[in-house]
Amino acid sequence: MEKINNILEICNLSIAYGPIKAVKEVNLEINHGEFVALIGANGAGKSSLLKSILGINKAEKGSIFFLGQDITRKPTDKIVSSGLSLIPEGHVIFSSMSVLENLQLGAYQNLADFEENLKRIFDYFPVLKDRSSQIAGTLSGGEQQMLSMGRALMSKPKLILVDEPSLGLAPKIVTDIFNILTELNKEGYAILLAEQNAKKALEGSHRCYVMKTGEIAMSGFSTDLIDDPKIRQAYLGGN
Amino acid sequence: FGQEVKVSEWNIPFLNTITGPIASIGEYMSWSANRAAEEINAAGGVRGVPIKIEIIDTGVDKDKAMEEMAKLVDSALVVMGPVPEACIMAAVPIAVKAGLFSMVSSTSYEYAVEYFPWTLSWYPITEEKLPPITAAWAKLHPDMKTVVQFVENWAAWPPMAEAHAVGLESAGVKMLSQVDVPTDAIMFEPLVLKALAQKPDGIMLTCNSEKAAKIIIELVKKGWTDKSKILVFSSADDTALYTTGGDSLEGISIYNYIDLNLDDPRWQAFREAYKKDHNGIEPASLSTNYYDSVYMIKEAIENTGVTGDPAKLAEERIKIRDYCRNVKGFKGIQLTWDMTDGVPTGKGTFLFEIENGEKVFKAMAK
Amino acid sequence: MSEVTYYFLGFAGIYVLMGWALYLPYRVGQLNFLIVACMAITAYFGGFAAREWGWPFIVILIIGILFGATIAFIFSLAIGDAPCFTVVIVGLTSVFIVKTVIENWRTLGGTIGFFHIPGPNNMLAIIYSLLFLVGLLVFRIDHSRWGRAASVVFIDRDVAVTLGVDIKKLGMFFQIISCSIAGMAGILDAFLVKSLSPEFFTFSMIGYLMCILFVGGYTTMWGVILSAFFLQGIPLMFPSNIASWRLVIYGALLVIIILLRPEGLITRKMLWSIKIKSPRYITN
Amino acid sequence: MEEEMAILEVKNLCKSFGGLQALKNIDIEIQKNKIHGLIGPNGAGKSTFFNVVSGLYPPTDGNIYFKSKEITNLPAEEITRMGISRTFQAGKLVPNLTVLDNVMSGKYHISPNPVKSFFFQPSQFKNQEKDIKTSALEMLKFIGISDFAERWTSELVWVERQLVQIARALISSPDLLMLDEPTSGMGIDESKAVMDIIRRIRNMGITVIVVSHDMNLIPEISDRITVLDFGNKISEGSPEQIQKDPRVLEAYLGENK
Amino acid sequence: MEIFIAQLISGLALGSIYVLLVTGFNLMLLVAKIIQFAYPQIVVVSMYTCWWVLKLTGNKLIIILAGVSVSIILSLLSEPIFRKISSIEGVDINASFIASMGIAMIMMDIMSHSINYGFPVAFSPDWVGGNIFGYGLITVSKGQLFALLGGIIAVLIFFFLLYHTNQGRFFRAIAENRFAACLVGIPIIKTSIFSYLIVGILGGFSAILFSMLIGSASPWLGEFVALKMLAVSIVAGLGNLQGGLVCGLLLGIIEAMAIGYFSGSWSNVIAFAVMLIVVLMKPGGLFGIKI
Ligand SMILES: Nc1ncnc2c1ncn2[C@@H]1O[C@H](COP(=O)(O)OP(=O)(O)OP(=O)(O)O)[C@@H](O)[C@H]1O
Ligand SMILES: Nc1ncnc2c1ncn2[C@@H]1O[C@H](COP(=O)(O)OP(=O)(O)OP(=O)(O)O)[C@@H](O)[C@H]1O
Ligand SMILES: [Mg+2]
Ligand SMILES: [Mg+2]
Repeated sequence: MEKINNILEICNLSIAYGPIKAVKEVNLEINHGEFVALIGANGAGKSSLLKSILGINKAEKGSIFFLGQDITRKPTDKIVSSGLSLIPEGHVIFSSMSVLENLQLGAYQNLADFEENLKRIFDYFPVLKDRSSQIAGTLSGGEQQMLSMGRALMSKPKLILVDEPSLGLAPKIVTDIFNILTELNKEGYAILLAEQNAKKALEGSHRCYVMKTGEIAMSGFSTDLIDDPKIRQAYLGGN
Repeated sequence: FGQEVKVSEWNIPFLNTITGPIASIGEYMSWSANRAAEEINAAGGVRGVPIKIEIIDTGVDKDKAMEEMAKLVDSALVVMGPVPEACIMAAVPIAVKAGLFSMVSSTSYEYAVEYFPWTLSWYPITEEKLPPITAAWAKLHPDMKTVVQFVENWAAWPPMAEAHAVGLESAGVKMLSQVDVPTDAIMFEPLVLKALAQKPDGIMLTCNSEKAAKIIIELVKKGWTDKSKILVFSSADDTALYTTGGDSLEGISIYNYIDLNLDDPRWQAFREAYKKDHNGIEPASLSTNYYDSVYMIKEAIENTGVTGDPAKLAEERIKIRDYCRNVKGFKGIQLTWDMTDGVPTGKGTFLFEIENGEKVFKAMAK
Repeated sequence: MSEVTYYFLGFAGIYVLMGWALYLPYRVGQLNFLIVACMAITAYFGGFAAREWGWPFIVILIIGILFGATIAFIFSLAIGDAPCFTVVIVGLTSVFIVKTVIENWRTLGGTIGFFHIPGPNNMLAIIYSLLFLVGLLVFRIDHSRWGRAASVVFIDRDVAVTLGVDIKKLGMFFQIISCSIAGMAGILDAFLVKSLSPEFFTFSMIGYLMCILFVGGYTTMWGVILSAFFLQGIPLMFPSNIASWRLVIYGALLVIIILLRPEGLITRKMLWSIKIKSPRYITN
Repeated sequence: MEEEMAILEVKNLCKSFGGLQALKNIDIEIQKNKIHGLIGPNGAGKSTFFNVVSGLYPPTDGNIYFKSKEITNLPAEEITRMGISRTFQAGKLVPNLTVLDNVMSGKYHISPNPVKSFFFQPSQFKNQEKDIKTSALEMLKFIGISDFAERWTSELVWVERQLVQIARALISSPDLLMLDEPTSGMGIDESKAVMDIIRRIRNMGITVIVVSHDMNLIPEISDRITVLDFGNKISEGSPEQIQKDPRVLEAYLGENK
Repeated sequence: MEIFIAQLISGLALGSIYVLLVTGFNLMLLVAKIIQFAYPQIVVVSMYTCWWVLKLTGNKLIIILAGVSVSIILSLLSEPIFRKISSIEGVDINASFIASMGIAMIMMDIMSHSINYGFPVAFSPDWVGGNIFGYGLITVSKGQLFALLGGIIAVLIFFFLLYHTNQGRFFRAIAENRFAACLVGIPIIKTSIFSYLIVGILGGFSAILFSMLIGSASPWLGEFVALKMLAVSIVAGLGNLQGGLVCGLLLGIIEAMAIGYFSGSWSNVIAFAVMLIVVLMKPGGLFGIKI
């Protein structure tokens, strides 16, 4: 009966790029409506893990269950249509298309209430509304990041995987983004957030996994971890 | 000639083009050379030893032709080919340097003459050979006062076109301004329009077979009716003319070097065999050349007592060369002719009209 | 040495030169087919000057190189920093135009061709000493600021500019050197073959050069050497019924290489791993 | 008064893309041998400012002076040669070159011309190459990544790429170094290391302009900070002044009074 | 005047060949960011198929079906090759040029080696069809009309498809950024196979129109037109459909006029020289690059 609570479960997942073992035997689970953070230093393997959930990197070993179904070997489009969405790190956008077209493409799996979704996205990110006919490649770094988020939200996913959303964003926007994520979570979306900014991530999330060189080094409730001296030392900059 | 033959087989290398853009020509050249060899072998070979044609592909690639020729300079008694003009230019100098006689018997005089005496021309000198036949055509059509010539700028065709014009003018025909056919033309309407704008009485086609056929089709579309006043030159008398032209060719004039209906059993056997192996297509104008070449080599070996002894290679190469260059009364499959210092004399040119799909003999020029 | 070896080595050497001529501008991402046009022009110039005016080989060679450089200079004023396919089309159309001009130029033999070019009898020594020199030059360019800058331009022009690279000038340099090499190759070709025909410089030559560059590997200068000898040898290695499919073989090789080893047979990483034996993965 | 000399002077700089004004009448003076912070919300025009100063984009209006010489509308490579180096927000390294070669490629305009040296000074060439290599190695050591020298850049992670970018920009010994978000994507430890590197660069006598969203970094290392918002300069001053400026607090940090 | 009008018509007909080819070629650029240099060869192979089926049966529907399906099959066969070139990070457009050049070499050599002894193949006159309009030398044939209409309609359809429908947006998305396309849940392989299929269909119909317009096919027909197709596409601006239409027709007219009023052996030089000058002055093409 435990299983029913899981929206995502990862068992013994390993990922390798040739000789480099990026992720080693990772176990992770996310419950419905939960906001889970994944923190860790550079190259810890967070991005690799998220990408393999979407089937973009093929897992070497282990399995991934989404809503009780094994999605380890499924193609990405099937995974996306079943309700998963990844906001990747960096600016992954269609740079020669307009902002609006980017958002339209985001609705590939969910064309039904396009207008309504679009309005919601424009509420979250008013800049995008002003820029909606601009060619996406000419947006500023931060604007591109927002576009990338907005596009992922267009498909109304059940679980959102977010990879370093704060990268290159102004503090104000970072705060906004975390507010948006919290709000989305309150609306019932489950969220898995990979983040370097451990402080923000711990503050926003319910539970947290700490990754270190491809392995889960620690996990627990965020409120507990935030007081953990080891965590404070390693990820929150001392006191 | 008391000396004995020192080889168990006469191996005659044939640098041919069986790949690339003119592979279709190479195919029937190989076919006829092999046929000649089979006939000779069936009749007991040459000096009692069978002859073998070794087909070597050069494509239209000069490097390949040179390397293949270079392979032969130490061993071959005589070489047939190369076939494409570019390969002749590149490879024959190597043979010349080594003192090896090469039978480039498909190309026009212009190429062969450059390498005399180490090769021979299969055709008489262009300026002498062609004017009579175009003049003969003009004489058949006394009402033809003006002619437009289509010329494709390729290999030795421009000088041939000039020779055509000389013949026509000598018969009192006025040459209107010539229409150049681009080598890579795919649509012929603009060319035909240019010709028709000059309102000619006759059309002379000096371009490749496929293009000639397409031009004729286009002329018909534009309302040309008097087909016998279209003359196709010999190099275009190739399979592609018929496969492309089809019924539109009915009635046109054509000149070349073989008379399909020649009443000679050897020729008729050749023709039947050729048609059998080529889906019923008639032998092309160039198809007999290497057949004759093989026979000429056979005669040379027999009449000069060549032994094939490697020690006497240089000497015997020269024997063959000198024999072929001045052979007298050579019995070709179509006609009997002489060679004088590498240039044939007494070789005729035939003029035909196509009637009911058959070439009907109209005139001959010697 | 047998005649076959002589011509095989001669052609392979010329194709190595031409391969390098294609390789250099591709360092900045330009496929410069102008080299074939340059080769045709200088070959004809060389043949004509030797036969009609009796000029000595060395003078012809130097003028040929300068000729290539001049043509490239004029064109590169416009396409020094042009994108790849613009350069491609400029090259292709120039080859075509040069070919047509030759075909219609009676003094050069027109479509019939140009025969009996006098000249040095042993071209091999000349070809290979020039090959060595050009090789040194290409090596030096590769291992200099130009080589490194070219790699940056290939990846990102904006970055290159802010490193102080004048992209247009760099492209012009590469095109000029490449066409000079091609000009040299044209002269050598004319004197090796000793006759000329417009049919010698065609589209299939471009295909062949592409094969040489990309099968061998476009990231280092060594791939060209390997594949020029290998590809030139294919028709000699195989029996003639297989060799007659060589265009298919070349085409298939191109496709296979692009699929399996996109950087060609010889890559930088491969050279590096030969040079440095010790394990290079530094784990932190 | 030596101290106060401006190395870069920007007067009334404007840049618009179509209807969008990315920079509006910006005046900035960068003091020599200082670290100048440039902050502002996303899309404020910081990268555009870099692009215009480094010559990638022509300005719509205004003048730029570097070391008292006008560099407005000069080609980018010329500006680099005069001593301005920069990194990119998402700068690309050459994947199939080693880190060392990538860094060496930064030393373009002070290396010899290979063709000229091939023909006229063949013996010197090797030494010159060796010198470049030595200085690249030193640079890697300076940045603290000397054990990367022989790795392929395609294998590096984001943070390592940022460091290589800095090394590449620095090897040409510029007078002014412009860093576009050098610490983005970095953890606390790495940011601290970069902070240290930037300070050491300043100590070498190189003026630095840093764009960053990292509010731990900027106030701590900058001698002076300029804040942009919607292409306007909304504030300028010492870190303390800036952190108290209500406009900055509102527009950038998102703190309401 | 009569001649001029007739030349104009023949120029337009010649131009419509380039338009059809360039449209297919640009389509490949737009849907997959692939330089498909072998595209004309694919068209020629399906012309050969039409010829062969025409010999076997006279049924027009079967001929059209056969021609189109061979073109589709060839287009789909090339898909895995190009898929291999395009990694998740993007497509190496130069690699696609090189690979397709290889494919073109293979197809051309096989045609000249093995099919019909390497002879050109000709279509029967009742397939080609006669003139539907004639006034002196001014004639319009069925093939000319259909090819011109076909070219214009193809440009219109594909322009609409690519820029005004969702499906077209998906195609462009894949060409633009495969990773992002993956993320938004576009089934990459399925969609790109679909896009190759569409290109194949266009190739098949082009083959049928060419067989009526040109009336024959030869192994080297593809090579003759490939260069001009590439040139038109670059002169117009890579990936620019309308530009391709205009420049294709213009090239046809320039060629016809050069032949008509100057010389046939120089007509290509004139056409190429015009394009060379345009490219030298505007390296990005007359109408702008659209990829
Ligand atoms: N495409 C790749 N090829 C080879 N190695 C890779 C590749 N992608 C990632 N790696 C390696 O895998 C390891 C984990 O990388 P990953 O990007 O998942 O880390 P991360 O935790 O997301 O780091 P960051 O905070 O920098 O984003 C790193 O050591 C990296 O070098
Ligand atoms: N080439 C361009 N064409 C059109 N608009 C552009 C172009 N480059 C930048 N912009 C616009 O100019 C504004 C400023 O962009 P810029 O990249 O300078 O911002 P930034 O301050 O660097 O932001 P960030 O911190 O997010 O990187 C943005 O709104 C952007 O959309
Ligand atoms: Mg990551
Ligand atoms: Mg920026």
